[in-house]
Amino acid sequence: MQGEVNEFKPLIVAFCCNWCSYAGADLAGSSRLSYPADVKIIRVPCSCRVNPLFILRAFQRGADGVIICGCHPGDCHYTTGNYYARRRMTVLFRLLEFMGIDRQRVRVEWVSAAEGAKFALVMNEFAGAVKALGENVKLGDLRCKP
Amino acid sequence: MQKIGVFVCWCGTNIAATVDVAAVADAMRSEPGVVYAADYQYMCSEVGQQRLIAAVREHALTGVVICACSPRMHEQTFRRAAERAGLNPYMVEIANIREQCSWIHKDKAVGTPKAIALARAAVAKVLKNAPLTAGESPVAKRALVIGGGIAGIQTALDVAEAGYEVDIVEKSPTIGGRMAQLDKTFPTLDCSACILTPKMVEAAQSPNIELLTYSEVEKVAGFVGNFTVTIRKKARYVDTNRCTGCAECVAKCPARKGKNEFNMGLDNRSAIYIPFAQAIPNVATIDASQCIKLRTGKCGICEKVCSAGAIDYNQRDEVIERRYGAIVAATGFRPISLEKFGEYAYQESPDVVTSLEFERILNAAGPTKGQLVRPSDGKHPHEIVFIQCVGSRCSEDAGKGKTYCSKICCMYTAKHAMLVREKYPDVRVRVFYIDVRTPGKNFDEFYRRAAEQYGVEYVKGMVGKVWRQNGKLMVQGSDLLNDEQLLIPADMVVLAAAIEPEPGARALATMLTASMDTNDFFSEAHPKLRPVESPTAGVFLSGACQGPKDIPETVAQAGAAAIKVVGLLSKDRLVTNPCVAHSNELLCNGCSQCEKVCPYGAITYSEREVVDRGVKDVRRLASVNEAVCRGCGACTVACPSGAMDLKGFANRQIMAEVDAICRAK
Amino acid sequence: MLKLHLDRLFRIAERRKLFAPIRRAGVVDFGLWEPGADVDLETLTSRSAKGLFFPQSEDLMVFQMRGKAIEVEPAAVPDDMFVLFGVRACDARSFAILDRVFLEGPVDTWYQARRSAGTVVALGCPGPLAESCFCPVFGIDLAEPEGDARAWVLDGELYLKAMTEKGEALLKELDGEEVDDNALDAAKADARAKMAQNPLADLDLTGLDGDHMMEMFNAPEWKALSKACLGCGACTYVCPTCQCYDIRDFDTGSGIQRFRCWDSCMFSDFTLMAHGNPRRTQLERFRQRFMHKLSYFPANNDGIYACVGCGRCVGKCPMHVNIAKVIRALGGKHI
Amino acid sequence: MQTVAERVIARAKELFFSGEVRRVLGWERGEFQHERIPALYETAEQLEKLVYDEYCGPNLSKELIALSKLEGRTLAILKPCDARSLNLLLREYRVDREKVYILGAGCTGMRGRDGLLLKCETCRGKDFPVFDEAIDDEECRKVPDGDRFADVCRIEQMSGDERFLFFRSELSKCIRCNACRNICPACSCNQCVFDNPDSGVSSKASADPFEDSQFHIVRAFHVAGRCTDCGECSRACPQGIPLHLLNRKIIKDIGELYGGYEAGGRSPLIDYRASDGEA
Repeated sequence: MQGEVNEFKPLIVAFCCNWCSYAGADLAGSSRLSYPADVKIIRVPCSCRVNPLFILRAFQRGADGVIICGCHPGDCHYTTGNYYARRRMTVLFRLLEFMGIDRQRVRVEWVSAAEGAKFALVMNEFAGAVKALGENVKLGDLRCKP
Repeated sequence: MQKIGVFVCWCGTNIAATVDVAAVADAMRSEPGVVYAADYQYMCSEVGQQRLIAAVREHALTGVVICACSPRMHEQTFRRAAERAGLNPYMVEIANIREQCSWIHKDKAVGTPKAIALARAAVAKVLKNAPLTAGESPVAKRALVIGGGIAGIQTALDVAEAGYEVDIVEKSPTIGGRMAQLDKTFPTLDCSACILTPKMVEAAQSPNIELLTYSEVEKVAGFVGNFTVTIRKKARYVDTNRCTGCAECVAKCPARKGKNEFNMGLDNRSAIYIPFAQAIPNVATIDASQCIKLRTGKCGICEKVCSAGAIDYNQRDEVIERRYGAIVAATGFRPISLEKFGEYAYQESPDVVTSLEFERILNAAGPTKGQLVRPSDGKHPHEIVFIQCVGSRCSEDAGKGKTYCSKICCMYTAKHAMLVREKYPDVRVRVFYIDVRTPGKNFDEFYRRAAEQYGVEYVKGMVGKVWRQNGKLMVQGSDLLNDEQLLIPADMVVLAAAIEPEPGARALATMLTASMDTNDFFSEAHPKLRPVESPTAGVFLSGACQGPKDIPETVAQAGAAAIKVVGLLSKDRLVTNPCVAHSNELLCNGCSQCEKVCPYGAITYSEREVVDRGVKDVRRLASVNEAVCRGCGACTVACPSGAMDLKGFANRQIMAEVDAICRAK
Repeated sequence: MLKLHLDRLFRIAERRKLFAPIRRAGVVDFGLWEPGADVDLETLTSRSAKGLFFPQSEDLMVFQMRGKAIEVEPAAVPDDMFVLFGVRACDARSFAILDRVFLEGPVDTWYQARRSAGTVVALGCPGPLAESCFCPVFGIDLAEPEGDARAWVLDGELYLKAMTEKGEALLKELDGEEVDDNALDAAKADARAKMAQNPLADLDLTGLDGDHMMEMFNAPEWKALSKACLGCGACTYVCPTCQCYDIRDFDTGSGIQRFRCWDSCMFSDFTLMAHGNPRRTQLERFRQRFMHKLSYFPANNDGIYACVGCGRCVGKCPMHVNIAKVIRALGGKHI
Repeated sequence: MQTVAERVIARAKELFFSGEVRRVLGWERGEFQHERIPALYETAEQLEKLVYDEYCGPNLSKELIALSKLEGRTLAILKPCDARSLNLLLREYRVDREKVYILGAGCTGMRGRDGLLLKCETCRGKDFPVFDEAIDDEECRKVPDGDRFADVCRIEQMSGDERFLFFRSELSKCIRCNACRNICPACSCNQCVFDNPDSGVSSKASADPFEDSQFHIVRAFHVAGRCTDCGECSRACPQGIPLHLLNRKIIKDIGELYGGYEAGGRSPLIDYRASDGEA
């Protein structure tokens, strides 16, 4: 891997809800299920805590993909949080796509605490998709380039 | 200026094998705000914690980052350690470099840079952390149970048993509820009254239980541990302390046109009445809408015949206010109205009855003294058709009925069929069903007994139409198994009407800010893990108000609700989670978006004066009840102005994490 | 006076940056000329030309983080030479006003650098470009714009006259035929005549100056005048003479970028201080803007008004409140 | 329209002189033929200047946030689209209904310097969701049959890069004057996140194209499910940016996904269904 010097390494920010998806990530870890180091996880209490500003912020700062993971609909620790998140993100993602931002750079996935395998799978898949898209230039901020 | 200490754990080789822990510590030393960084084999060990404590004291650390395993493992451990060192426990952040790094990456070339990135994010976050202190609120050591059916009674008994005071509010004149109307119970066929009435008596006699019958909840304020509830005790026009329940007045009352609710309106009762013989409290109640004296001022017979002088025509409703620590909803169910099901001729023929009406007909204390006769002519029926799923399992576009399965119908229909065949072997009994559902201890055996031993004929199929024809009820249905159309001349038709929540429940749910599903059943806090709690802290659910249930299930849930109540009342003070939402009143618009998404009703609004940039203004402002908020953060995104923020997961903190992670690129 | 075909002028883009009124996404603004650019000389640019010397946002310095160390790196002073073509008489006059603000000590390094790097080729108007034009009210001759060189376009031909050394230098780079200065007199007279007919040409400034400051300030008309004001910055940001700016820091993740950007006295957070806002109501903020242009500025600058009658604010205000209404209400015999 | 306008003005004066209302919010003539300026009339003499005609484009609803804090009732002359906006402000407790007398004024489409206003080409309808009394006629009830989503659909047909270039070139014209925000009846925050230094995203100028995108994306998202499509953002923009396209895209999506909404009801973004589709 690290042999290829100028290989594009995407930066992926993953917002994971504390009760399901973050636990799912832990399970992926304790099951030694690997996924790219490009994925960096930020813990939030619930998927409904994710503000569109955070997503834009990530892209501004150089992220190439942003994924939001929450409990499966119906299983939200707070009963309704992921339902709100689902609507918000649906509307936001469609708007971004409308403005020409690659749809595949953003994603919502429901991962339960038992789905360590799914978590790893999703992250591998998403990282692959984002890598294929290449660097995010459309929503980047030149001032934040190193 | 913050002073951050970073501690990198090896977790033996769990982390150290694929992450260069020393390099991580080293990288952290050059992070802004970090004044101390070290690595150690096992941070969670007592020695490790001591190192943490020592460093906090020695370097006067204001914040700590632990690079170790998942916070779900040891966040509490390290928070307590920090507290022991005199640091606010919420000034601790964990970088999960085991589950999220060392365990999923093969070598240090990959693991170390990622660990550094995660550590950076944690440092960036803790730099924006603020000390948080958990709030406390007192607990009123009294519970309120709303609904005096078997669910409410059982919950109250268990709570009382545990030594706490509990009130039962029941809107009808007596407790007992639906179970009191039942003749026998499946699958044991023991008499319902025989097992219920002792519990009713027990409830009445318990020193810890106060029965507020013929009363309704009018207003609920406050929050978990501190509810203030307004209750209206409706006027009975009878002094309950004097009334002996001798029923002399009932016998003499000239107004006898009132529909007898207890017998599902199959017969009439007098204006002054006692719902049934074992009613508790066993006192008379005057139905103002029927009473001649109250309507016209004439009559007054009951007053004359009452030797106890208990009649009081001038009695008024009484409104009382009480404080409770916990509230249990046990409002129960009722059969749905069948007006939309004209095909079964329920409105046209008195011989088409619902199962609950049939229950009364079979009951020795019922309108027919337990004789199985046709309501229309009092004749003995020879052919009875039972129709199941009337209004249950309807498709959404049917425009009538319920989509759910009412759960209890299969069993009570088997019970009715069996009872009929047992007492009157001459009666032919057929049951039309879609599926027979008998999950439950001894349920299927019971059903098979009905079919195999008692000769109840089960017909898989739907009934299309029922109509009256020369004294008979023509039942047209299909027998799917034999693939034939049946036309049955029946004497009686019994409809297993779907059950639905009591209509009052919706209003109550609103008062309690407890959410309901689309069918007006109370929603549970978690469908699997918190089935007897409502999402609103301090409000619990008992019995069929949460979903269709039979008696054993109801009693079980009632007990579970009781233990939740007891668990709550056993505390003197409630410690609240400090990671809750908070509204900046200078930014708040009072638009109520946050209030609408809050699943706990934790957000309230009030008009307050603010000074914004030197300008005085009176505004409608949100405030969060920290005892009720659970910290999901739904409100923070619903709020466009950013007035709502979440302590511990504040906008600035999360953005700082994002920035730090992206900086690593 | 030099006569040449317009395209000839664009050739200097090979040697120097050339900025001209260019139509992009339906809006005409000054932009960098490139082959194929849609140059539009008939329309008044949406924004004024001031951005060429005083951009809406420009970096002042960077505080670069190197681990815990901080290095201060001042932003480079812009010095690449450019030509600004197509500036109208109104905008051309605005430079003189901005010069008073930025060059009469303390000198604004960045503004000064851009001024000396830029050569202004002002363009005479064939008449008012919009019904909202009123430059004559401020003694501006739309036919004889100020600048390093004056230009006119007549029947697709470009006429150039150098006014300064910079102008001379520029003209030397262009080859065209010498023509008599009076060749355009008829056209100029015609343009002035047309302008005289413009609806706002009769605005009367009598009583609006530094000497009537208090009467103006206390005039009851402000209440009605400012009623509809949204407190947006549209007027300010299209104005050729508004020169207020804010200095802000941007966290790049690896350091702090300190930049300045236009600000508007119409904004509720303009000059916001710890104690609150010195002008708490929109009335005060609205009054401030026009008092500054019509009274405070002349009071401190030999009677020169800080308005050049370009009329952009008149056309742009979504609520149709503007300086013309203010002059109508307070000017003339009124005070 | 002519007679409707006369009736509206007459009625406004009647209500003012009867003492029913303390003041009248309407329009007055501006410098030019097409200019009508929102004006507040508090005396009989001022009221003579009240005008209502086919140039009264500006949406007056937001003015009522401040006016409903004054003593006594304010009469507001509202077009159907303005009334829709007020309905939102009422639902969000920004305006005190008791303090406002809504005189619904029929409208045949408003004009500006360049003719019929863009927002009027695809009018949302001529009914008044909230009013005390409405004055209109047959002509005023005719709704133009323009498809308000036509432009959105056209853009949806473009390739991703085309869409990006389109919006980048449009948004790059933005000068951050905040006219769109300040005039928007759904943008009623006391302090906008973009004006709040503590929000972490405040910015006065778009120093980088990202900030243009961020400002308009976030603004569109904040008014999502609340936007009344009054079209004022695009009308107000001094740079002619078709900002309404972002809002209409969201309105269109919400319509397709969640069955639409009418400002005044519950916003679909603070609501949900278990059966909602996935993002």
